Amino acid sequence: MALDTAAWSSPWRHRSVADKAVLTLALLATTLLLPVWPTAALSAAAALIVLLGPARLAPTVLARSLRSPLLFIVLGAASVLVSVSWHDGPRVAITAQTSTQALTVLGRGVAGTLCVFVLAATTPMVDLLAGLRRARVPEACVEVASLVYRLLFVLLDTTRRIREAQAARLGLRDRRTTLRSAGTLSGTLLVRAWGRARRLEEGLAGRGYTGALPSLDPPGRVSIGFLGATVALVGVIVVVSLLGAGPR
Amino acid sequence: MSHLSLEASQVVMSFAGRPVLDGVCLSVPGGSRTALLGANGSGKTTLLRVLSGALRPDAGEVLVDRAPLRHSRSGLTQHRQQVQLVVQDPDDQLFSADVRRDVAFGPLNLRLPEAEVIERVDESLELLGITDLAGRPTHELSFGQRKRVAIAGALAMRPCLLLLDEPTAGLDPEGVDEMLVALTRLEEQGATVLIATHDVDLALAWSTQVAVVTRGRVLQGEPAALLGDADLATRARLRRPWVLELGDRLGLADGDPALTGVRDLDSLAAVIDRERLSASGSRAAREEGR
Amino acid sequence: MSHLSLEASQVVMSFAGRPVLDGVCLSVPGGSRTALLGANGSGKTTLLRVLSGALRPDAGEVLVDRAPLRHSRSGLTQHRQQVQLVVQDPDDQLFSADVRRDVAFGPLNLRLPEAEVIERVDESLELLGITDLAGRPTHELSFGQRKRVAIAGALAMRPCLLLLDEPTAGLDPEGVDEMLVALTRLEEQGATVLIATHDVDLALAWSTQVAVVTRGRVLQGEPAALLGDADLATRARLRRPWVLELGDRLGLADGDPALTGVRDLDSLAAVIDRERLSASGSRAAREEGR
Amino acid sequence: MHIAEGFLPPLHAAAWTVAAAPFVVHGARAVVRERRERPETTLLLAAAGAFTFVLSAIKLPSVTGSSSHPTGTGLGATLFRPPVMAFLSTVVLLFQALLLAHGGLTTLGANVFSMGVVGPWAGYAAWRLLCGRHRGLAIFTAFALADLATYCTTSVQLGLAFPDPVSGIAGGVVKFLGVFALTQVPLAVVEGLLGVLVLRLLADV
Repeated sequence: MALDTAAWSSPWRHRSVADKAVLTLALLATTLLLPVWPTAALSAAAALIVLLGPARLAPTVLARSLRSPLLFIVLGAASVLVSVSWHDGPRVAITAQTSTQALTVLGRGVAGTLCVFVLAATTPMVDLLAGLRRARVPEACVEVASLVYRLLFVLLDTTRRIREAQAARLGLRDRRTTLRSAGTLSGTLLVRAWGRARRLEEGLAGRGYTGALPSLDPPGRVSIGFLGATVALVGVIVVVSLLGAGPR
Repeated sequence: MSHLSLEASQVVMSFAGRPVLDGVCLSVPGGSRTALLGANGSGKTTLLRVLSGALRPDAGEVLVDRAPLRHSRSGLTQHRQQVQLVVQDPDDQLFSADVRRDVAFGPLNLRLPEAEVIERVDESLELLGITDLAGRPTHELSFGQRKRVAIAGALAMRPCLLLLDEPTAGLDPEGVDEMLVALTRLEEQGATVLIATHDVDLALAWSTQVAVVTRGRVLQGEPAALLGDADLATRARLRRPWVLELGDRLGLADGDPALTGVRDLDSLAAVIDRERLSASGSRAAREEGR
Repeated sequence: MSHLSLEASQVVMSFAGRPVLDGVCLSVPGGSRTALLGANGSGKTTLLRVLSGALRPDAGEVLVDRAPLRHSRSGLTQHRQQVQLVVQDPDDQLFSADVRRDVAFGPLNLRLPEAEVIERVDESLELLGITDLAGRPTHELSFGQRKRVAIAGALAMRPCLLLLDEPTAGLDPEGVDEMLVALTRLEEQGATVLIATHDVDLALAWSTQVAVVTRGRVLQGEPAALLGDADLATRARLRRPWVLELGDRLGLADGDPALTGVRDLDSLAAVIDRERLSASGSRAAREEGR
Repeated sequence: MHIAEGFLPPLHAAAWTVAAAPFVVHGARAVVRERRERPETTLLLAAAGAFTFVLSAIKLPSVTGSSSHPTGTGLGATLFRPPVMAFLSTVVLLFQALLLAHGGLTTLGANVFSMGVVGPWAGYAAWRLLCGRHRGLAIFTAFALADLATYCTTSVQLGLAFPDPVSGIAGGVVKFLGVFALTQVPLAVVEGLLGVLVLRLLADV
């Protein structure tokens, strides 16, 4: 949850969600729609500059958060790189076409992931959900999602403590015990989640809960300057990409 | 806020056929500080839930200013603007991702205009001394901070009566002191406060009246008298507060289990000192007399 | 069980870049009773988790009988047969449907023959005085009962060192006494016991040594000396135990903050009585002399 | 494993989003209706969502050496029914994309389709077919199948997006099945066993 923690203390935390969403989505769109080179490199660079510059994301957090998506991207790109056929016996090959395609997914995957980080590392989930509420997503859905977010941390804590208690009594000693422990952990968690939901409901009922969860959302003021900078940044990427890809 | 009284009259409540409260009568006068004591599983929490309107008793009534609580939607809505319960585990009461949103929940449900919601939120945070936490995510708060945010959430409903289940449990000694300061402030604002606690010393030092839950009934009375009663303490799985125990042991009370006026360390030290002075005074008098 | 010592040496631990333990040294001699004190969020629980092997410190070591704990699979397996941690909330430690099955969880994982598993379960339940709960479903137990079942589960591992996080928190006064009786029994069986607690009075009355966590470090020493230190109490968000505070207020200690030998109500009452006797004795002597 | 951001070509991403949308809308409608009729379900649904998220953080015994986690789609499908799972999975996948950088925004539709639609329905179908005959077997099959179906769908999605230059779409699918689904077979078995354990525990409580 390093990205989320970073988002809460981000200097961009109080920027309007619309501003940040427009920047992220515009970068994403250019990455996916324009020729991969040099667009992917440019938008990745732009996202990196934004993240490490004004958004002041710690490089270690960035590196750590990149690890798991990178694993998928590299594994996926490797699968694209290798061509298999079985017409006359199984055959494995790497062709110019497959290597171009592998590079494409590698570039787009990394660039795309970095673009999403722009939103993820500057906007706590609550603000995003408030944004969805303003965007007319049904109230009930937004409320369930926001409660999921809160209960998530409570349950993650519980999970951690139960697992440590199981480990202390050698419940993770071998495969058999680990499976058994995972089973009891899942079951216990479900029961605890249920109990928590019931008690929370009673707690909220005391404060007038009738099924709806009205929320005090700070007004999101869109910044003309920020949007202008976004348009300029994306514009530069588009122009350079089209010029750079032009000769081909 | 004005002083309202709260009363439980002949409340009977059972869970799955097991009686927990068996004809409980409790009266909380407006402006009083009541400590509710009792063993684990004696029904303290159940009683609080009945008083707050969360549970509907099998029999008996809850009365606010002599008016019985109706468990209809409108009756409960009205009740909840007068009586607020803060439960023991703050995670059972905090549902928002950040502090400000959480405290605002109650006032928003009252459909107050936004300006007043904000005013109430700020006031509640201020009263508990946690204004600086307003924008922080709930999951990053410490236990003590979460406890205070939960109280702020109840407070934003501007209740006349505040019921707190073990408000000092799990807090470090300084945290306990801070909590008591906060409760005193609430009281100065006009709220009547009832706390459920296991801490008999705190009950003696803080409360103006004590109620002890035992065997499905409630005994209620003057703190020193009730808490000094050794028989009752045994029956209710409590112990006597140490100042009463020590005073008794030193024979300060002359057979009266409740030393008049002694409720904390300061008053006990004063009594012992006075006894010493009078002993040396009478000695001096006697010596002079010779 | 034989007496083993447990030691933390220069333990450094931080979460998300925030240092919690900053070079902690703690030594728990075999056969001692150690009380670990500190404010909410001071790192008590983190230290216990490091000592139990659940957390691997960023730097520093945990030593059992001078042998450093290795965080390999086999190293941890060995460590967990020597050191057991009982966490604060029993629900985190009870995950089986009934008491017997839950207590048997550890011994079964040790791959012991069934007869020995049963023997250990029975012994653990017996030691905590909860043999009658054996067949009961865990979710029907009271809080105090669940706390004891959690301890029985740890005990069935036959640890030489038992670490308990707030074993008395949330218990009624009688429950606290029962818990202390159980801990004394464990000690008589040869276990070394360390408890983390907020209760300074209990720490003074029960422990043979006290360790205070403050600002990422640990100060350790004789209970009366450490707990009587007013400066330390302020720094660590603690308060002084009431017997020391009262003794000091009455001037019993003659400037020494830690009254020698006074650790609970009985010993304090005895000291005050002795002082009175000697006062009246000297008076009587003087009177006779005239 | 969810498909990472930027990995699918725009047309594919859009197509899968369109394919998943009716299921999600149907689920969301069910949630809205449910709340209107029984307000107390909001919190239960949220607990179910949080549970589904946390479930994917539970460590299973490793089979191949690397650590693995249950998908939870089978458990969700049998407990909460597939329509609700489509909605809850969307929430969970959105959270995973933004909190943990698992998956992505443009690939959300594709991931919802595999984990929130195909997986739960496959598991639920197996459960309904078998529960009359043998409870344990039904649970095992439901959980294992939900897990496998999820990963097979992911492989098909990737195979369609990146057909092999020689052996075409079939070759692409086979390739990704080999990488993402074949390694999952033992894990699916483990998740099936986990399901049996969990439901046995719940029956005890």
